[in-house]
Amino acid sequence: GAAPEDDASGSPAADTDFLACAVSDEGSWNDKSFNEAAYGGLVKAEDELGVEIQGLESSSGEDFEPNLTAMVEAGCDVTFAVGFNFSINDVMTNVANDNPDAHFVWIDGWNSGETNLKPIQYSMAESSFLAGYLAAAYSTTKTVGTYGGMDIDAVTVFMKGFENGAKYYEKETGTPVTVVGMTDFVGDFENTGLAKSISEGQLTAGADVIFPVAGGLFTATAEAIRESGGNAVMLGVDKDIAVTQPELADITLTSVEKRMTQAVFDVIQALADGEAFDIEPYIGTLANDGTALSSFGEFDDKVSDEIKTKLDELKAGIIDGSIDPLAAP
Amino acid sequence: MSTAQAAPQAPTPAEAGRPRWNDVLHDIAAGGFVRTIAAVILSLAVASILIVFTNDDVLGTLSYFFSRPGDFFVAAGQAIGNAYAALFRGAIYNYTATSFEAGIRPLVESLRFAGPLIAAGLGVALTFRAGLFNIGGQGQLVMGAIWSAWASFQLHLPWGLHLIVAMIFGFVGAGLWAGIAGFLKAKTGAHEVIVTIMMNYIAVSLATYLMRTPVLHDMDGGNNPTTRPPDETAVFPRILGEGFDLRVSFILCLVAVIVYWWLMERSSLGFRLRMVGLNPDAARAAGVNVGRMYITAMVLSGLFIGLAGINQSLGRDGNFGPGIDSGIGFDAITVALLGSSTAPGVLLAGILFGMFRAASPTMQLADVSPEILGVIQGLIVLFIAAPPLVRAIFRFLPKPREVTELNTRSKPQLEAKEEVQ
Amino acid sequence: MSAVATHIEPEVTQVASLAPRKWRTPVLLAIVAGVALIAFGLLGRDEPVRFVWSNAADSIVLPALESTSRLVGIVTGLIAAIAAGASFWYAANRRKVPVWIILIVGLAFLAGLVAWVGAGGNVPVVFLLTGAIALSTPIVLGGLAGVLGERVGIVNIAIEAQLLAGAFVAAFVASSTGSYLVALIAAMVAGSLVSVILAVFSIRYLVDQVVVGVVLIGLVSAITNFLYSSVLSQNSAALNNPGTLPRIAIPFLADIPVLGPVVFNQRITTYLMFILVPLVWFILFRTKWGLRIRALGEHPLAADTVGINVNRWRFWTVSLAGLIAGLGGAALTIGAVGPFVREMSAGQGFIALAAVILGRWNPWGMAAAALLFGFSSNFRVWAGQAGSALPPDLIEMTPYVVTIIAVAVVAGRVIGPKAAGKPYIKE
Amino acid sequence: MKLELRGITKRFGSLVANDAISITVESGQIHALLGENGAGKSTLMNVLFGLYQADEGEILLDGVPQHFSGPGQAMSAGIGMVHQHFMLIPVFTVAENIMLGHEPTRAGVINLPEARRRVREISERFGFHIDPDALVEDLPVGAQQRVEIIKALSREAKVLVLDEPTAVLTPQETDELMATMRRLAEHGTSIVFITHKLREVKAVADTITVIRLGKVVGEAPPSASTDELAALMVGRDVELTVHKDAPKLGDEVFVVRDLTLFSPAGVRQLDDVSFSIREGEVLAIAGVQGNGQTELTETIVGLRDKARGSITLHGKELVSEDVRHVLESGVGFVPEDRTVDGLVAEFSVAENLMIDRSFSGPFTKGPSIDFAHRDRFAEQAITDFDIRTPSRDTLVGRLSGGNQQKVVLARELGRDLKLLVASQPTRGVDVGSIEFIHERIIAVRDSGVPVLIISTELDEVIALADRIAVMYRGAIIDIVPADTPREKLGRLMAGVTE
Ligand SMILES: Nc1ncnc2c1ncn2[C@@H]1O[C@H](COP(=O)(O)OP(=O)(O)OP(=O)(O)O)[C@@H](O)[C@H]1O
Ligand SMILES: Nc1ncnc2c1ncn2[C@@H]1O[C@H](COP(=O)(O)OP(=O)(O)OP(=O)(O)O)[C@@H](O)[C@H]1O
Ligand SMILES: [Mg+2]
Ligand SMILES: [Mg+2]
Repeated sequence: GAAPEDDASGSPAADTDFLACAVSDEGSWNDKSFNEAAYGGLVKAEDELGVEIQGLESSSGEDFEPNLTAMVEAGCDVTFAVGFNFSINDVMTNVANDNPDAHFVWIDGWNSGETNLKPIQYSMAESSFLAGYLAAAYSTTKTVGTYGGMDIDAVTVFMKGFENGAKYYEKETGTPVTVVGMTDFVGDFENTGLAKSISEGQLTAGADVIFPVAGGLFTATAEAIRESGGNAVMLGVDKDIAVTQPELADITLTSVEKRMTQAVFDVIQALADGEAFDIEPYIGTLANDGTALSSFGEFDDKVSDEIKTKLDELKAGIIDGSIDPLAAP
Repeated sequence: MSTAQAAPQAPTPAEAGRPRWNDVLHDIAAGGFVRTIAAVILSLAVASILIVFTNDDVLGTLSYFFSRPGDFFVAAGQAIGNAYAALFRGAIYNYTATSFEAGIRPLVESLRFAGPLIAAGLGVALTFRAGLFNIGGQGQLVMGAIWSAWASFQLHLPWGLHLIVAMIFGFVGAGLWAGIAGFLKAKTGAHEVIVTIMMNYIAVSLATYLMRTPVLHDMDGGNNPTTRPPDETAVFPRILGEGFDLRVSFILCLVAVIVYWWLMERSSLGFRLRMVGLNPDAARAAGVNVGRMYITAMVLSGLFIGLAGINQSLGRDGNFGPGIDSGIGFDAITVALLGSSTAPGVLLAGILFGMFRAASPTMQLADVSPEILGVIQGLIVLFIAAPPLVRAIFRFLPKPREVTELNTRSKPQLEAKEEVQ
Repeated sequence: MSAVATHIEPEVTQVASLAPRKWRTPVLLAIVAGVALIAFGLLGRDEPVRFVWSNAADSIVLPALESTSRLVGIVTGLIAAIAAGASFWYAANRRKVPVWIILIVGLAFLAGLVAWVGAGGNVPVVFLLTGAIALSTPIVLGGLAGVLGERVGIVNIAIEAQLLAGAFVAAFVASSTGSYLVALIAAMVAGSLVSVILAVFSIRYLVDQVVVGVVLIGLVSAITNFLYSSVLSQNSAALNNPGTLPRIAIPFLADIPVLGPVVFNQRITTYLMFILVPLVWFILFRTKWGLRIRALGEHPLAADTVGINVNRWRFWTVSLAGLIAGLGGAALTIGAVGPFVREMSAGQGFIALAAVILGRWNPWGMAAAALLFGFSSNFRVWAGQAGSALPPDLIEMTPYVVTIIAVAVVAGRVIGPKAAGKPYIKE
Repeated sequence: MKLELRGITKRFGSLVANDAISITVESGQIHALLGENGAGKSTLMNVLFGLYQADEGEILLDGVPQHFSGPGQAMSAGIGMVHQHFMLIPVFTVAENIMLGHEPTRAGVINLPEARRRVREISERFGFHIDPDALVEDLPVGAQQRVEIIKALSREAKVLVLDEPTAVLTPQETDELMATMRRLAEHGTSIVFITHKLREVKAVADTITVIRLGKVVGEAPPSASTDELAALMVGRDVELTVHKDAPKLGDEVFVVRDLTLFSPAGVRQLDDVSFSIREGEVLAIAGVQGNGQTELTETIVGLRDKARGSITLHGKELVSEDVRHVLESGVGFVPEDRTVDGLVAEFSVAENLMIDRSFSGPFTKGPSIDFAHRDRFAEQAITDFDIRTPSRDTLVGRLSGGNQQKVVLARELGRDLKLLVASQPTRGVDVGSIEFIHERIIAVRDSGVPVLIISTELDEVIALADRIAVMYRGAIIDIVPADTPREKLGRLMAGVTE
């Protein structure tokens, strides 16, 4: 079977062990991005803590509720729901209220009064802001590009932070920076051809740093960059692409990490250790390292110390609130 | 006297009226029922192989197969047993549940999923009968859903009336959307396959756009494209109480089956639709306006699919997003084909597909990945649709009493092709 | 008497002076020209626009054409209007409006539109055209399989499945063997395998061709998803990292401005497309195999009565056509972006199906339809980037709306191979 | 080449189409096969040609047993066949149709000039005039039939099967074809000739075999009288001439004035056609196929909607009406090709008997169909018109051609008529049924209905008509009395007006 069902030996009756479960967004655990990052936390917990894990993939929004209910019936000690989409039709709220004894963690979600629902949220604009600044600083053409898979908050928050970061650079240095692609969306997370065309369009428009916020479609951008033959680079999202896709390390400047793997793992570890379930929202920020820029990898020596220092300053500014990554500078 | 019955043993007209029992039995055995069962058995057999060889436990035993082959067979048996037990538990009756109510929930869930599949399947089936191929289920469903949704929260009407008005909106939206393809076909000859494919994409984009604007969206509720939740007065009530999510819309889907049956088998309009589907030239010569029938067929198809969309939008208390179709529009094609475009066939095929959808979580928990489930579904359809193959494997099944015609149509098309550049 | 009578030839082609004139095409052209002249020209924005023909790195750099969008709109609008006027002359004389006139109006309209959208910025001509070809390559290759299939009487709904299978296999084989040649062959075999299933079930087991097609789409997408999850993504660096086929620049030709980068600096998949479209056309319409294939799609019984083995021919034609569709799949991965992504065919098989019909089951027509689709997809990308006022959700519709307009206005009533979709059963 | 069929049996399900049929055709002989519709003639020939596999029996050529698993093998053994239903591909040119299966090629590329040359050569040799580059679908049916014949001849068959080749030919064409057959026979070709026209059989055949109910019921020399042959075929005595009384003419109720029609391609198909028919009168239109008859009938019923001129029935203008309203105003229409325009093959007999009355009237009950009425009507029609069908629920596509034709007639005559338009009413129908159909048409006339008959069959025209109009190139060039000599009619059909 696929990795998700690794230890699903079909008898979820084992109450003695801790059972951690997750239900995917409309997508698979191997989306190279969002779902994969979350599921990674379960796998890590299985490897390191020896807990049992169980995953259910949803093929459409209609599957959310049955999948969550199935997890409750399977006796999961905690169930992760991955993605804001669980808000549609109030699925998360209803399932949580209907099963007061079960424990749920909702990634990118929120708590509207449920007693058994812990939200995990991320301030992705913070790290994207840094990425935007870095991109603008790194760019020789002073044109940077970004595009999204779909025009949804979970995507546009990255793009917005990125744009603001780049504009911050412009304001600070007085060098005009062009951000292209704020309205570029593929329309799905599958059409590699279109994603490549969008990337090529941005390269043609002079962009030499591209920030694709489109799940697995970054491979299309990578190819567009390679084909252009220039020195353009891209930025990853969710996971550190330079690590997960080592073959792309040479064009990946850095990645805007959404460290769900760790957050998920931490929740499981706490519960498995016998701590009580709490509904305190976990908010991943630059401050708590829930989100961050990856290391620069192969680009470490191409990013000047000056910029690195500047990024640290900005980070501090964001943490202390003096810079609002969501406000245009 | 002259006679056309070349065979002396052919029945005279008088005795032909009465069915003969051996023929009836023969037809049952050769036709639908036994063969369908055989096809399901066959596909489950093939599926078992897939389940065994994608199961991690089983694969684990393969590494030492030659030292302890027994393990393999035990594990394989377990994998298959678990998978089908899960199928049964997930789609029909959960025997591990503590109460009957919980036990029967899977069956209710199957029916809940089946409802829109049946309605949309009928819509696609109708176009097949009229000689058209409506691939546009997705777009029509989305239109039915957003039009009814609009009425469900933008209009504020008393209980009962509101639901009916919202439904009418849904029917109008889906019917009009489908009608465009019929209209273009009738007036310009545009091939409905192209138009409906394109209209799917357009419908989703349009719906997404509207789900960002105040038309459908609650502008205080974030920027993700969603509708607003319907007013309570416009939501289908539950049939079996709060414990089950089966709603009155399911009954409407069953009513749709009867309506479809009446329309296609009994009504004169259905007679004309079928006539156009089988021989448009003869239909035209018999006074039927073929173009008008194409429009009618598409609009009617849109109404059935619209019911599926209404079921999706008003069969819930909350909002929805552009993914509301969730594959129903496409599965409807398979349902229609599997049900050979007849009312009872579509009903059964819809329920079968509903069961697969309902069983997906339990099957996944039993280590059958959703992809394998998809493969099993495909195999069942293929085997049911391939009587000669099933007969070749189960040799005891009799051949149907089919005769085939060597009929050719040599006359050029009645309507001279318009040359267009 | 009989001497007289046997020489009667019922005359069907007498041209009468009273035959009605047909104004449909000229009127349509006039409308198009009018829109171009008024919307892009007279009412257009008067902002500078630069048509950029070359990259700075090209060996021959053409200077960019600088003008204002309104001027371009007026000039192209006038050109279109003159051509449309000429079409009225043809109609008035009861002659068919020649294709080149339609082409002129279409291209003039396009140029005006592009200048209108690009007002205030650059029009990257090479990007627009290269992207169009790149986006249409898988569609054209899939469409060729569709054309061949329907011509021989087998409706192939499963182009989507063939593209997906080819894409998967090409990425996987190229990554694991390191050989693009092997990968291309494997992708073609994969596409053909899908065809073989289609052929066997529809010919041998008489399953409705559309049913098999629909089922195959489901099956192949399930199988590739499964293998992607359980195999490729476990070790993507080794198993899903094929890179892309090298670009082959044809000496000298590749240096021609605009045409060079668009046509003569492509990958083998694209060159194969350039070769296969005319080749398939030639086979269909100039060789005996083509004659037989077309006969089978129109009237298989008639073909049978002259000794053509209907089902054998159908089987082989469809199976070989599958090779081309598999190549189309390879064009998605190693011919474009490299790695495989779940369901990356993203409906392009259906677009190919539409192109087959829009192109009237003719390889050239199909390729033109696919190119139109590719161009409008790419156009919407550029229009979005050039700062169109429309919201992205609506811009996304462009290629689909264009296709509907094309089929409704231009293509009109099309009648495909009559026997397509029907199994051949003798007894 | 000598052909022997020994004990051929062919079953379709429980139906025995050929029951141990044995026939011998000597080298150079023209052997006629007679038999009513559905007797099994075409089936037998399809077995010979390898399209069907016999359940029992064997085929011998010059004494050597043959096994044909497909037409390809039959053809290479020297058998050629002109099929009852055209085996032509409408969208192909004449040359393409003729060369299909044995294309002249260079490295697989078709040698078109060579193919054209072959077509011209054969058509000249046999006195046909066919443009090799014409599209078959643009050709009139008669010309298509000639293409079929050229196709068979081009393979230089030693045994030639002609299954009702004369059904759509003019008398002159038929004469020409029979001369061709004789010429071929003289060169040693054995010919099996199937027709329903006894006159032709007597004119050309060397021997005659009669088949009934799938069995050989007798052989006869060509000298046998037509009455004898008819009786042998049908199993009873048949009346071969139509008895009709002098017409009781009423008012001129059906009037066509200055009717002109252009095809979408701008070709003039009807040229100022004017005529009128009185109550109780049969006007028959004679003419070579393709001279506008099809267009005329289709314009009358509203299938062609861009005609200029006027058509009135009892004073009501029909030109701008759609088909439905034309039919509802009492026009009965028998289309020339029943399989295309007259019947829905996959509908049952009962359903086909109501296809043009589904909007309102006795077959409907509100929005629903009145099934009781439909079935009653069907039973009545089956009895009245002697439709040979296992049941009213049998699919029409499974009936023999003659019985299919009876279904169309039963439908069109089975209601109150104000005008009957019948095109080729007896095409492909056996003598017994022709007699019956003609009687029915005359009965309609005698009930005071104007009748318009279009037929390429001069016998039929002469038998039914009270007046004869001759069409040539879309125009009516003359309207003559019914007793006009055949020769004069033949000249008129060729466009010769004195
Ligand atoms: N020739 C035709 N072919 C197909 N449908 C038709 C035709 N004529 C009418 N209909 C449709 O059948 C339905 C019922 O028709 P009804 O008998 O009420 O028409 P009607 O009022 O007689 O029509 P009209 O006004 O065109 O004469 C209507 O939906 C109408 O559109
Ligand atoms: N493919 C078939 N399947 C089933 N029954 C068939 C098939 N072909 C012919 N028959 C039946 O076999 C019988 C003989 O048909 P056949 O076509 O040989 O008649 P025929 O003598 O040629 O008649 P006609 O003069 O009308 O052409 C008929 O009852 C016909 O319905
Ligand atoms: Mg016959
Ligand atoms: Mg009326």
